[in-house]
This record gives sequence, structure tokens and C-alpha cells, in this order.
Amino acid sequence: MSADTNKFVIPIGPQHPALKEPANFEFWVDGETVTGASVRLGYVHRGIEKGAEARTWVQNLYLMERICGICSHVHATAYTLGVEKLAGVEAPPRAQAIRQIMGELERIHSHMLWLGVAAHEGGFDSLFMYSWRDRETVMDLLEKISGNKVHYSANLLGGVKFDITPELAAEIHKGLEFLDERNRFYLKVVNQDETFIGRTRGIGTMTAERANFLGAIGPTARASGVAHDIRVDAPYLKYSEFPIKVETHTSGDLHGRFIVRINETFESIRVIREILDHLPPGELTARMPRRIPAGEAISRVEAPRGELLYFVASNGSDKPERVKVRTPSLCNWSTVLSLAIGLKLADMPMLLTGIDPCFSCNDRSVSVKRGTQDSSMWSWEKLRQYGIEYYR
Amino acid sequence: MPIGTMMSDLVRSLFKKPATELYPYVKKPAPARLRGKLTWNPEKCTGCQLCIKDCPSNAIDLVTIDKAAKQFVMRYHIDHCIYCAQCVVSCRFGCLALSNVDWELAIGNKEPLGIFYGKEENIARLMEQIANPGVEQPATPE
Amino acid sequence: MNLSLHPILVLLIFPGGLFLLASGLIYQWADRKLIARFQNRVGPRFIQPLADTVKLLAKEEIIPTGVHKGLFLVLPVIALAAALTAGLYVPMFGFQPASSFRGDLIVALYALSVLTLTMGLAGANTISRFSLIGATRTLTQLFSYEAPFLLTLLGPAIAAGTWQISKINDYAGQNIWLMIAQPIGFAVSLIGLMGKLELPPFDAPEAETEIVAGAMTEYSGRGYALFRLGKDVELVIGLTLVATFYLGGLANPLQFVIKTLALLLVLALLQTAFARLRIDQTVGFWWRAGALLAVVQLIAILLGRYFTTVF
Amino acid sequence: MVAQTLDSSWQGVLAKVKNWARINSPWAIHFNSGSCNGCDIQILATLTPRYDVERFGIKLQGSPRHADVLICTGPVTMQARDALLRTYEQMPDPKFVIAVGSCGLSGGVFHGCYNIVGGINELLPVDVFVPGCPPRPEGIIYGVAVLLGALKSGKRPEPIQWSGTGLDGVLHTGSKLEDHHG
Amino acid sequence: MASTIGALGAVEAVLEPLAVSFNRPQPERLDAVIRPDDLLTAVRTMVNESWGFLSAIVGLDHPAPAPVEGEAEVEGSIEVLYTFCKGAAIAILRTTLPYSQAVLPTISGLLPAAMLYEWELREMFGVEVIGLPVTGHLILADDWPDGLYPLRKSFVGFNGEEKSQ
Repeated sequence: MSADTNKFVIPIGPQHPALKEPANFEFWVDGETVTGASVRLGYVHRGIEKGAEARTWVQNLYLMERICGICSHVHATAYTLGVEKLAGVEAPPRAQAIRQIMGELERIHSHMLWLGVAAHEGGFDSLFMYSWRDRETVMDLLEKISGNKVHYSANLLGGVKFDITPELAAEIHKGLEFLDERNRFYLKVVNQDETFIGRTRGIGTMTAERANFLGAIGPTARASGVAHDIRVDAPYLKYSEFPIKVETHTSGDLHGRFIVRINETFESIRVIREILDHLPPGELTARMPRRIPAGEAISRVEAPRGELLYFVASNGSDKPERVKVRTPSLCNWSTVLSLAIGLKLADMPMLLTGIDPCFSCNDRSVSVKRGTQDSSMWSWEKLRQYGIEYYR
Repeated sequence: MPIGTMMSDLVRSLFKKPATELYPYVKKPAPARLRGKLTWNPEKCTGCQLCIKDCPSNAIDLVTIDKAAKQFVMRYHIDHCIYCAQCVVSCRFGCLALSNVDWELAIGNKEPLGIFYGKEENIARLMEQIANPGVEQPATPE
Repeated sequence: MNLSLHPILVLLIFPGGLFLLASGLIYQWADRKLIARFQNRVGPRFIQPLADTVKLLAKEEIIPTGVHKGLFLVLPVIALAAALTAGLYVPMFGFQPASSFRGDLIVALYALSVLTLTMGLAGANTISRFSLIGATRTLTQLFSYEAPFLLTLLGPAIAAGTWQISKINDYAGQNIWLMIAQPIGFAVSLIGLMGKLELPPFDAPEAETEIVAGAMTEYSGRGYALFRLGKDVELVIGLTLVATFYLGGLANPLQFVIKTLALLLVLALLQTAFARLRIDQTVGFWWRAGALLAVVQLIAILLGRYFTTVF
Repeated sequence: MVAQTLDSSWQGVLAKVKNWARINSPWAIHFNSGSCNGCDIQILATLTPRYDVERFGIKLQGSPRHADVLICTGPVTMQARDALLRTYEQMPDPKFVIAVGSCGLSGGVFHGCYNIVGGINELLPVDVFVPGCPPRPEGIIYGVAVLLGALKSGKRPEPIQWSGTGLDGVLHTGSKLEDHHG
Repeated sequence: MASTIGALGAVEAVLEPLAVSFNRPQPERLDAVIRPDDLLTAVRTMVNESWGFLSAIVGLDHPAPAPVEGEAEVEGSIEVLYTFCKGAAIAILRTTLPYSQAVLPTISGLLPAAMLYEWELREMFGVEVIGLPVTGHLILADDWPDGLYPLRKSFVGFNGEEKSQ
């Protein structure tokens, strides 16, 4: 079945049921095995960094939040931390604790969402239905606290918008119990179900050196044993007071990534309980000037998919000079496209969701285009060969 | 390596009541803090326009009918609004609030998505001004 | 219970056309409802499959470019026709099959395979890459489950000593349930049925997340409706076949309904319990597990008969 | 061809049956034209047990050929524009469009960014607008209900009146916002 | 905090011969100003020291200030920040390129992941990266006019004015 030469190009996307978001993947296929892969993003590139330069600091908070729907709070937190560093303002302890709780709740929500989507791509619809039904609990909690299930807009420059009252804390505890028990069940399913393991074990295996070499970060790297986690390396907010344990796994394949993400959910549940028990008292917001003094600041936070870096520069006016966002999915891109070689076409959706790519996250910046072998175009093959030679 | 570890949960849910909320027929009350449609209290408003400056998506316009007597008409664009409650935080006089009752906002055509808030007589004057622009013009809406 | 109806009536109304289509729709609803209930959902209403079919028939039919127009239109009709003819040889609703002759088991199975073949051909006919991949998967899967499924249906035929479905039905009615006599045969035939109907975990051919809708990507409106009807009728016929062979025959309508719905319950449970197998895994599974078990079962039956006849 | 020969009473019945079928089995396809995927996960959430739109007959289809309703999100980025148009053209008639989320209606928070077209209705004839950022899953189901209601009555969905001036719903945040509305 | 100071001290010592000047705007951050043609050697030393990983390449556009009649016409410049992170310590290599001579050697030979960041730099700021093997548009639309770099201050949107307050 070869349309041209022995390669057979399968375009997946931009509109494809497997992808929640548009991206155009092209897989060079020989029968059922993939021999080459390329991606063309840009479908979700809205020009946010340019838009940020035309908006005031307060408005940008909500623009940054809408970069990605699944990790909206962590973008806003990184942005506010950067701006507060510039303005020399420190959010009050209670606000920092509430930000950390919202961040961890969002991590649970993001990981359970990913568990469902990855299972759905592997054709395991009942796990998708069950994990998303249970995820509604954490969405309800977030809605009770903030008023919106996805964009909580919890952050203000210099603090937090709303408080966590004792009744809410009790409800959170109850919700966390249910989530804890359900995730234990999912860990058992992921670990034992024969057909599921058949679809995930050995897919996209990546050794620790290769992960470092390709620059993978977040759960994708931690599944290969690379213990990078900004919450431990460079603690921000209250992570020094309420630390977390880095979850790693050694298998490095898709199956390991499932396990790492579910273990991280348990870790998040433990941290939230700990914070709720000793929620520091005090104010919710600190005074924040409308014009931010000139300067540059870098803030790094741990998004559900890996390290998120914000570079914020101000020229003293009420509009930022430059806001650069480098999102975690961007780093994981190079791993997927080089791991795809040699796998089955049927595993492509599973492999792609393995890194839990968030196109709207990284679409503001980068993709890799692969072309034919002629001079100017560098094919992914060549990069891979280059990587191997360089590494030897 | 047992096959179908989900089996126990599946069979149990066959006899359990389905977890579906029959939405349009059974409407559960929304949580208290739900951020729905904006509501505006014309009495307290002093026309300081801080909410307009802070709104990330230009959802609020204020038409001043009569500056001295603090009579204003607010034009609120439901399709622009992103329901973030920044205006509620910015307004020092507390005349803005996001309702937790009005969140079923789906609609067939776009005109009614820009609704007017304010006292009846102000809206009436504004309407008749829009109808025939030749007549004496209040401050044109931003 | 034999029906002496006018052959045209038999062909068009009762066990043949309309009734078969109606039962196909009802069983599709039952299948979707059971899957939904297993997934803790409410699931579709009773009239859903009928509404789907009527809506599809009322939709505009788009004939894509680069496609053999005649073949594109004819294939769905052949698919449904094949499914309906297979329905004539099967004891629908507990009554005697509309027509039965020696060897009608082979004809019925052949007719069902024609349905799958037409789907594969429909996929290959268009230029859309997704349907090409879907077509190859449909055909590879056809070759993998066909042999074990046939072998497992051979078991009871040998036990009954005839190739005629109605006679096997009577034989199964008198003796103990063949499910107990040939347990392996029953298990493999059930899984074979899931392979034939391309139900998950064997739904690689129209894996919604990988290749959009597989062979059916290019079809819309009437063509797609006929293919879906063909699939539903195939579901009913498959269930009745396995029920007649392994669950002690279908003497009256009540037995028909109970046994087929029981089988459907088991099928629905199996569908929701597993992740979709990759096409190479399905083929591997079939040739390693399916075929071997079926052959073992056959040898057991032959030995069993040999010893009973000798002593 | 069949319709012409039938006289008007039969056509009336046929039209009624077709309309009934369309209302009871609206198959949907979801297209994200540059959205932050907040609305998309809410759309996917409507399929899950808690909301389960399959009870209305709504099934998410893979191919545009099998779908009647295009549920579209996002402010239509330049790159996604022709992909969106191609998907819309591939859908057989009669087809409807539901724009979900403030981005889909007016570009929402991304207004003015250089790479977006703005609302979806600048490209496609939109039948139902579902405001919200993102709208609640129930809000999306309400949007579909508005579409089906319009189909039943045969004309465009008519606008509904809200309580324009009331202060009924108040934002309780248990923080300094609270004492604003004492 | 001690390890970060130690790390910054180490990197400062290593970059001593190459850097024009050092600056510590934040306790955990070190800025080293590097001449464009020393960049490749600086990155090579960082990689040989295996000091952290390249976290991002940030472009900053400094347009030409309004010309004062007295002085000569000053040309605008693009500043490129190579951000390396190791634990909590951040080291940034800053190079400034005038508009007319906005050319940089690619470092994707040393760090393949950098190819992704450089490509965005080229598309958004128009910095010519020699040796970057890939062509064509990245995230901008295929029909994006050539020579138009969106993140430069000179670009103010298609319809001429940025629609905002």
C-alpha cells in the first residue's frame, strides 16, 4: 500500500478525534510501522507574547491564564511571582498557601484528565469514563472554591482573590478521600490489566541519558529516572515549608509515565491535606503598584507537564516590555518525534499523549518541520543520526 | 496478570444508579461562588471607569447620560466577557457582581449579547439618541 | 414451531426483511444501553437507533472525488443484502428458519463474510488514507478470526452430525447444552463473534482515535446507514447462531429473547472491560490462542465420538 | 426524486419525520480552532457519566462526513482557518454550528492579537452561541437544547430575556469582596 | 541557597576569560555579557562543564531611540539571552546584535534541543541563525508575509493599530 516510494504518509490532524487540540502530524509509514514523523503546529498560535505587550499588567494576568486550559493556574502563578519579584512585593503567607493548594488541585485535575484521554486513545473507553467521572469531584471542589471549573482566576497581582473557609476545607478533605481511594483503584488497573499493559509497556522507551540529551522534563523525564522537579530544586511559594517527594520510575516507557503521574496525584493529595491543616492566618492580598519598576525577572514553577519558565521585563510603565513563556510541552516535543520511529501506527496516539502534549501551551513558540532528504531540509532522521554520532 | 481488572467495578455499576445528573430536567443549584453573568448596581456607580480599564477583554462600556447627577448606562458584552471577576475586585464602590444564577447564556443570535444596564429612563434616552443621532449628543460611548 | 407463511411474506416481513431490521435496531440499542450502564451512564433512549438510521437516510450523500461511483453506491446495498440473506437460514425468534437445506451453515457464514468483504472493498475504493488503512485492517482481521470462528461452529455440527442449522437446533434442544459439553468451543466462538462484529477490543479497523472511522470515513448519508444496518443485523444473526449451537437450541420466542440477551450481556461486559488490541496483537491472539483452542476442541469431540461409537 | 411525486400531505409527513430524526440524533464533531482547550475539556466532559449527552442521542463522531453539528471552539487562528473551512465543507447538509466559549464568539481575551481572525461567525454561519470562559458542561448542553428547540420550531432560536438590572446573584467570596455587598 | 551561590561562583570562574562584564540582578541569577562571536565558545564551555541545561533562549528588541540632532543616528539592536538553569541557580549569557548585523551561530550542534528555541528566535525576531538546518514557517501561518517579524516593536499588528485600551 505505498502511495509514493515505499513511504506512506498518514496525516493525523489538524482535525482528528484523538487530539483535543489541532496539530498536524505526518507519519511516514511502512505498512503499519512508523519510519518517520514530523509535526506542524501553529494552529493554536494566537500571538500572546505580542498581545501581552499591548495590555496592562492586570489584564495580562488573565491573558497568561488562557494560554492553556488545563494548566491555567500555574501559568498565572508563574506570571504573578515574576511580577511580584519585579515590584519587590511578597504575597502574604495565607495567599501563598492558597496558591499552592490551587496548584496541587490543578495537578490532580490535569493528571486524571490525562489518564482518561490516554486510556481513550488506547481504546479503553471505560477507564476514560470512570476517571473523568471521578475527576468531576476535583472540578466541583475547584468550582466551589473559585467559581469556575477550568480558569479559576485565583490569582491577583500581590495575592489571592478568595479565601478557603473552614467549611470549604472540610469539603476538600472529603473530596480528597474519594479521589485517593479511586486513584488507588486506577493504579491497580494500570498495573495489572493485561490488555492495557499490552498497549503501554515498551512503547516509546527512553533511557535517562537520552531523556537528558533530548531535554525531556516533567513526568516524561521522571518516568525515565531523571529526578528533576522545580518544587524540590528551586522551591517557590510554600514548597519549602510543605515539601513534596519526587516520584520517579525506571521503566522509561509509556507505562512508567502512567505510574509516575498517578503517584504524583497521591503526592499532591498528601500536600493539600498538610497545608489545609496548618493554613497560615492573615491577609489575602498585599498592596501592589499599578506601574511596575523597570527590570527583568525570571520565575520557574512546576506545571503538571514539567518546568514552566517565565521571563518578565518591565520598562517602568503600566505595560510590560516583554513576557516570554517557555512551556514544558515544548521540551518534550523532541522526545516524541524521535521515539516514534519503529513503533506501530496504532501506538502513535498513545505515544503522543504519553508526554501529555499541550499544543496551546507551546504553540506560541516552536515545532519541527521535516522535509525530504535534499540539502536545505534537515530530516528528523538526520537529527537523530547527528545525535547518535555526537553522543558517541 | 489478571485480565480485565476493571470487571468488578463494571459489574457493580450495572446495578448501581447511573452517575448521570439528568440536567435539563433536574437542575441542581449552582455553587455560591459561581462566576456567571455580570450585574451592575447603577446607584453606587460614580463613573470612575476603573472596571473598564482593568477588564482584560473590553466587555464593559459606560455611557454617561449626565455627569453631574452621576447617571450612567452600562453596555455589557456577554460574548466578550471572560467571567474573571477582575472588575468586581477593582470596583471600590462595590456596584459590580457576578451572578451565580444566570449561567445558562446560550442564545441563537448575537445582538442580545450586548445588553444595557441602568435605570429605565436613562436607557430610554440612550435608545432614542441612538435612534436619531441628529439630536443633541451626550458624551459618545467609548 | 413451523410457520406456513407465504414465501414472499416470509422474505419481506416476518423472519426476513423488516423484522430482521427491527430486531437489528433493537439489539443495537440494547448493546449501547448495556455498555452505557457498565460505564455507569444512562445511555441512549429506545428510539435512538431508529432516529439515527432515518436521519442518516435523510442526509445528503456526498460522493468523494477519485472514487469509482458505481462501486461506491452499490457496496452498501450488497452489504445489507448479504446480512439479510444470512438471516434466512437462522432460527430467528425461535421459529424454524425460513429455508433450510443441507449445508446452510456454510452459506450463512459465507454471507456474513461477504458483508465484511464489502466493507473492506468500500475502504479500499476511496483515496482517503484513513479508509485505506481501515480497509487493510478489516481484511487482515477477517482472515484472522474467520478460521477459529468457523471451527468452533463446526464442533456442534459434528456433534449433531449434520450441516443443517435447523437440525443442529433440534439436536441441541434434546441433548445437554453444548456449552457444558464443549466449553472451549463456546468461549472461542463468543470471542470469535466479537472479532467478526469488530467490537472492542477487536475494533482496530474503525479505531476512532487512530484512523478516524476506518473504512467508513468517506461514507455519509445513505451508504453509511446501510452499512450500519448491515452491522446490526450481523449482530443479531451472530447472537442467534451462537445461542442455537451452544445454549441448547431456540425452541420458542421466549427462549430466543432470553438466551440472546444473556449472550449480549456477556458481550457488552467483555467490550467495556478491555483496551483495544493493536491489529498485530489481534492477529497474534487469534492465530495463537483462537485457532489452537478450536483445534483442541475439535480433536476432543472427534475422540469423544470415536470412543462412544466403538464401545 | 421521490419527494416530487408525493403530493403535499405526504411531503408534510415526510418533512416531519425527517425533522424528528434530526432532532433526536444530532451527531456532533468537535473542532478546536486555536482554543486554550478549556472549552474542549468541558465539551469532552459532557460525554462522561456525570452529564452523558448520549441520552439525547449526541455522539462525538470522528469524521466530518458522519456529523451534523459542528461544535467549534477557539478564536480561529490564521493557521486553523482553512482547516476549519475544509472541515465545514466536508460535512453533509443539513449542518449546524455551535460556537462555544468567549473566544469562539468574539476572540475573547485574545482580541487584538495578530494571529487570530476573531469570532467563528466571521467565517461560518453560527446557529447557537454559548458564552462562557469556559461554559459549564450544563451550559453547553443548554446550548444544544437551544439548537434542538429551534429545529423543532423550525425557525432561528429566538433571544431570551434575562433579568437585566437585578442584583440577585451576588459573588460570595468570603474575602474583602464579601463586605462590598454587605 | 549555599549550593546556588557555589554554582554561580563556579560558572563565573569558568566564563571569566570570555565575559565582557558580570551582573547579579537577583541573588540566584548571574548575567554574563558575551560578544556574539564568543558565544559558541561560551556555550561549549558551559556544556563541557555540564552546568545545568539550556532552559530557554529569550529575544529582546531594543528599537533605535528617537534621533537627537547632535549625535549620530543610533541603530536599534536585538538582545538574545541564553538561559541556563542548574537547580535554583540561573546563568544567562547575553549577546547584543545590531539590526543590520543580526547574525548568530547555531548551538544546536552542541544542544539539539536548542534548535527548537533558535527557530522561534529566527521567526519572531528575524535573527539569522547560521547552520540552523530547518527552513519554512514554524508557528506562524503558512501565508505569513516574509520579512515581517511579529515580536519586533516595529510590528504593530496587521490593521495598523493594536486594538486595546
